[in-house]
Amino acid sequence: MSELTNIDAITRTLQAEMRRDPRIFITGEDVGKRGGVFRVTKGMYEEFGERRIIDSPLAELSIVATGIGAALYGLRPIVEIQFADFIAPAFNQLVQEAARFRYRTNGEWTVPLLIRAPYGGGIGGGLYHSQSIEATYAHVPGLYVVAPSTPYDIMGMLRYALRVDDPVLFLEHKKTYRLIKGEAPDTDYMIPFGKADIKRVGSDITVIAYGLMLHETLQAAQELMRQDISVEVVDPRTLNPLDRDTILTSVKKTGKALIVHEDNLTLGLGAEIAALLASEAFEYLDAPVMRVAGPDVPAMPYARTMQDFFMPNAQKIADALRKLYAY
Amino acid sequence: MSELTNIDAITRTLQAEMRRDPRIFITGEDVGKRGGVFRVTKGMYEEFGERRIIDSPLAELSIVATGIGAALYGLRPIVEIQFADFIAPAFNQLVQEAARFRYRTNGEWTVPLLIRAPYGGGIGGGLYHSQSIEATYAHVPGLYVVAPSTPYDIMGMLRYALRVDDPVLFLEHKKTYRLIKGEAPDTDYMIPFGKADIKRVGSDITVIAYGLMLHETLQAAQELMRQDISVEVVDPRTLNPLDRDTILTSVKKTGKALIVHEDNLTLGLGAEIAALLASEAFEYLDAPVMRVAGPDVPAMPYARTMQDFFMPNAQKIADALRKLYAY
Amino acid sequence: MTLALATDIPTTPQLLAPLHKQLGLHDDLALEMFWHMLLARRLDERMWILHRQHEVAFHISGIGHEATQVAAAYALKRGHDFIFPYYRDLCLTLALGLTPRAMMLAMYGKAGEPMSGARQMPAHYSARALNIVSISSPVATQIPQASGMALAIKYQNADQVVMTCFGEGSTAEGDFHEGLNWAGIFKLPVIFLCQNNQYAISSPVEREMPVKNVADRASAYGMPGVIFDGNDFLEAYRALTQAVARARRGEGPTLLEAKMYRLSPHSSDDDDRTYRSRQEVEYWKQRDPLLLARKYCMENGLLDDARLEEFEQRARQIVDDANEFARNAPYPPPEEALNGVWGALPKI
Amino acid sequence: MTLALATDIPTTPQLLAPLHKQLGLHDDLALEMFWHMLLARRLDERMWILHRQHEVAFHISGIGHEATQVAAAYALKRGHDFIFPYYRDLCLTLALGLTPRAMMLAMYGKAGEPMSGARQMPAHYSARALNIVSISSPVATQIPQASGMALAIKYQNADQVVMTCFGEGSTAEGDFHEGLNWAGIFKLPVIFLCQNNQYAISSPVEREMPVKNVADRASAYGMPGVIFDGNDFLEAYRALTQAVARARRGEGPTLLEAKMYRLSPHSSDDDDRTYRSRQEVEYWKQRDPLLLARKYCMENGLLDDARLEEFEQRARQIVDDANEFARNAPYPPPEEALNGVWGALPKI
Ligand SMILES: Cc1ncc(C[n+]2csc(CCOP(=O)(O)OP(=O)(O)O)c2C)c(N)n1
Ligand SMILES: Cc1ncc(C[n+]2csc(CCOP(=O)(O)OP(=O)(O)O)c2C)c(N)n1
Ligand SMILES: [Mg+2]
Ligand SMILES: [Mg+2]
Repeated sequence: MSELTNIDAITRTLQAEMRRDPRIFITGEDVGKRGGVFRVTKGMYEEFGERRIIDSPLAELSIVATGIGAALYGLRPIVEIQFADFIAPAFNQLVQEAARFRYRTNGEWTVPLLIRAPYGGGIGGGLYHSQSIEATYAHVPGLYVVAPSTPYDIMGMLRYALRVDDPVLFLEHKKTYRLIKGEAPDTDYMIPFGKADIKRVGSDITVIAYGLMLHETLQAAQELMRQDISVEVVDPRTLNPLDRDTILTSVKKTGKALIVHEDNLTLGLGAEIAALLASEAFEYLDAPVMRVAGPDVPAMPYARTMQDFFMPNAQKIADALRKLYAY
Repeated sequence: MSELTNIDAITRTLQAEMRRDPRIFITGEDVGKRGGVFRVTKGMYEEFGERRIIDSPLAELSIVATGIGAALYGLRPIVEIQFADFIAPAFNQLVQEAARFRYRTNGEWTVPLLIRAPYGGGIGGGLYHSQSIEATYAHVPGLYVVAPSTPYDIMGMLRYALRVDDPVLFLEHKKTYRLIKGEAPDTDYMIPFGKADIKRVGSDITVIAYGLMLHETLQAAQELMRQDISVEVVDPRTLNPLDRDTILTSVKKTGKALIVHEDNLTLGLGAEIAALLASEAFEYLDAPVMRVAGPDVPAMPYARTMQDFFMPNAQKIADALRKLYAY
Repeated sequence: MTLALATDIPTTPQLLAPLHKQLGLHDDLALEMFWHMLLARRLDERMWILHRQHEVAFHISGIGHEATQVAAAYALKRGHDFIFPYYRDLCLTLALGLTPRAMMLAMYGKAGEPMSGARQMPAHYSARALNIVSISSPVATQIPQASGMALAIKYQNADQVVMTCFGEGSTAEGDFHEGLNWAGIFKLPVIFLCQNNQYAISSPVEREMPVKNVADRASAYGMPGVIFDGNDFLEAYRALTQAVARARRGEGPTLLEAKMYRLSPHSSDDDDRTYRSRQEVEYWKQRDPLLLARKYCMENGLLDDARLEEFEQRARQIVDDANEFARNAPYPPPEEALNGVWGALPKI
Repeated sequence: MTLALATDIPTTPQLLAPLHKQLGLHDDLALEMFWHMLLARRLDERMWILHRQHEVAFHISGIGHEATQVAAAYALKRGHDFIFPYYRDLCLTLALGLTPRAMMLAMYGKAGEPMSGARQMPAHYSARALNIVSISSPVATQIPQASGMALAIKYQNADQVVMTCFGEGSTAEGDFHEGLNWAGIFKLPVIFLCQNNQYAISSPVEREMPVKNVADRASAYGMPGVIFDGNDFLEAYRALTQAVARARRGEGPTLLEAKMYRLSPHSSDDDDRTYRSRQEVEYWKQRDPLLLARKYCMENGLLDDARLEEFEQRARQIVDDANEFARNAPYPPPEEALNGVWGALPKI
């Protein structure tokens, strides 16, 4: 067992996996000598050399596209998008190409491409360094979207991602990089995709949350315990495809559900989860399905006050839970 | 009053608006002599000349981006994306640029850009000429997404779109171009954004549908009338922002809701509508909220049999309605 | 064929030998090239007829592109090198080994279509066993993907090369720029083959780009840009073998531009009379690559009338067979639409 | 200033006159240019200090870019022509009229920040009244937008020109290619000003592109590519006025490449010691554009020590004032985050 931060969990797993599998290489902007702008690949250029740690030109479309080409050849490229916000120029390559090769060739050509992207807000990044992009991509069949949020989950899912034969969008909440610490065994355990995790067992209300919001939710749940409100926290971990069963089982038990995310409300991931509940847990619901999410504005402002207003947090989550409990 | 098809409704309105407002020009691939691949701009090159009907290079990113630049200058560009599927290369320009100028400049710079895109399936277009792209863009605050589906609505909303000072994604279901006919007054009436329309009044179940699916739904509703099931059909028309009130009022009345779209189920527009109902109409719902949608596969296959399997239609909608009625 | 592949083409022209020999192609190979052009043409023509007969819903044609395409197929090491084709590459992919039956199954969207399981529209060529990579419909996306595969080849120190094809109109997309930029920076073993047929649907070259030649853009990517007569199968072969050899030697990418003409409308949905004159089309019909190749083969004793008739008959049989086969094939089961979205997950 | 704008620069050098006069700049204007460079530098330096003092969270610097930027500002017709700047354009936008207070409000993210209402990070310049168009953070997006605005100008037959700035690394994005392609095809009145500071964060030019100069790419778009010494404010002015004049005459776009060096780290989040040597940085400090301009002004009698000290003092006052003003300004009301998403809908 080691205690480590989210960012260390990523770095160490990348290193170990590259030692294991010579087909893995990393490309992206500034991933080489600079070690990436968040230092995720720090020291890896020194260890693996410029053959395997490749500074790319500043061009996301082709970062993803060359990753696709290399994956088609049989390698296991990992591409880093410097900020999740900057994946937008690669939308066509990611959605219409990477996610469709298997389907459009009846399984002949596959794209085992791992795309890492730091996402999320609360770090003073303003409109273009704070976005949560998961809902846009969770709408895309054929593309795994995962967002593990603890060192344990990150290590297990990153290992798994490097064995999956389909493209994976691996989202890392940048504010949790150094904020969140946790334990992880020193073994090569794996966590499969499509399996949610109950991060806290409770009986009154179910909250579904991931990323930074998972941690804010856990804090809110802790606080509510003092008022004898028992909150169950489900971390979907894989956002596409969702583990519908675990979510349904929990909500059927508690009868009340809250979904939390930073992404704006309309058509955020919460929409799909709420729709699922409205369809499959209808008879079990004791209260309206609630969502706490970023407001429907184009993105998160820079000014502290406005950023704080935008971001959901433990306080806002606790307020919503109290309201839901009282329903 | 004239009877005309959906495509004529577009062409005639474009012509009239260009005569009215000299700031309007049209660009896109093959819009000139060729009159567009669907012939929407047929005859317009002859009338307005190459100054105002501009064949663009084959490059969607810059079709949208140049539209943005011209709109910032104060013109009213209309850009045609040949098939909605091909807007993907312009995702960054549309979502991160067009939709954010107003917000990011506190209202100083605005982008009155109209983007027309033929979307939807059932025409043997396979994976890349059949897509419904609305949900991806309805998730974007600051970007109007509209999908009027009758000649009357098309004319009224197209006129309105050319007076709105924000970017508008104007979706035209290509299968309805020549299939759907209807009446429209010969006046310059307008239909505002954000207003749904009750296309059929009923009392037992509410269906929310747009595009080709609106017409399939109306057919299903007609059929169900014979079994004394009374279906109310709400056409949201504007997909972002949604007319939540009209939808809620209808569902509160009927107590049962079905949402229909061609886009794949997960995080399709139905997700948001179902989530809205699960939150705001909870106490009025007599049955689970149902969705009839394309399956979660990367896109619509070419082979007839598979395409038909993918597409929702009157039959499938009627089946779902019977189930919902019986609940 | 291996001859031309393994070594470079002789640089001192042997003036007395016919061109194909100068290029290291023996008679049989040159004739085989002609045969593939002929077969592709007859197949393509039948597809047009089937469309007119309402037997099939859509056709996008490669008529006029055969010389360049057959040259590309013969310049590559089949099953070893990789190809990212585009939708006009009927002749190319046929010469590489895709069967007429496969092509016809795609036309009808029938079960057993091996490229996409009848999911894609016709002309979306793919065959893993032949190293033909699947294309999509959005143009130019394959260009940076080809660079990525070439990066992988270099990474593995393999001696393969990658070729990708596209139209001149598609060079306006950002994908073109980014793909060539990578190839130039990393000196990748990739050949960018632009089939310049002078139109992007209705847009003439002047509306697609501000330079006369696509090849003029090569210098922006630190690579040679080579223009050749795309209607001449041997000139095409010369240019292609040189580019392939350069890539295989590790000297980096080449941007090739084949000048030709789209003899057909853009697709069965197009009516090209709205944007180009019949005189122009007639002019280019005189430069029809199939006519030119036939003339060459006749004049150089590779072909006579009898042999040609035999070829025509064989082509007709093959096309008939492919059509019959596909017409009689069943449609895919509807629920097939649900399969193939995700691969099997790894066991843990 | 209007002098240099309205007419072309004299082509026969008046050998006895100092360079600024040869370029049609009278003494006051040349000195004003120096003043803007100085003020931008002092403001920029203060921003670094504020960051080190944890007063502000982020700074991205234009140090080393001042000569080219001030030249750009003076080559354009202020409030008439349009500018799509990029994040290093502190000196450019200052010289065009954005106030130091506005810049400082942005640093602190305070209420009243006029560019974005404190929504954007610092250095996202915008001012409708000054025809400075708002930029986003994703690089290169402004390039095709600038072409679009130039298209609109041509559509309206107006005599404005558009200029857009970007780094050399950003030319790898598809947006660059597509923007220049439009400008070339339609011969648009737009100037593409690449500020080549030799790095894209840590990536040196060789990793960004396979050609030596960004200007080498101009020929791919049928436009002139002009390289100049971006550290020399008068050489920059010469190149810029020529490009502006060409655009205004309706002769089309120009790709300009200013060679310079990023004297600071990429941003306050960067540590440039991981990827470049101190010797290299020191070498370029000798070519600091502010030093060179000061020297020029001194040597040509535009400036003396007393005047310089006066400038320095004035700059200090302005920077102090701006900082005080912004530090004391309130934060925006939190709910302001909800405003400004949609415009008022038209009445019907
Ligand atoms: C991204 C994208 N935009 C538009 C289209 C529609 N389209 C199909 S082919 C074509 C013209 C292509 O021209 P060119 O690249 O010259 O190839 P050619 O068809 O002439 O061989 C267009 C506009 C498309 N397939 N993909
Ligand atoms: C699309 C996009 N990708 C990545 C980034 C992160 N980023 C910001 S600046 C920069 C380097 C830009 O280099 P260059 O264009 O040379 O401009 P310079 O900063 O050197 O002036 C990068 C990679 C970004 N802002 N946008
Ligand atoms: Mg073409
Ligand atoms: Mg730079």
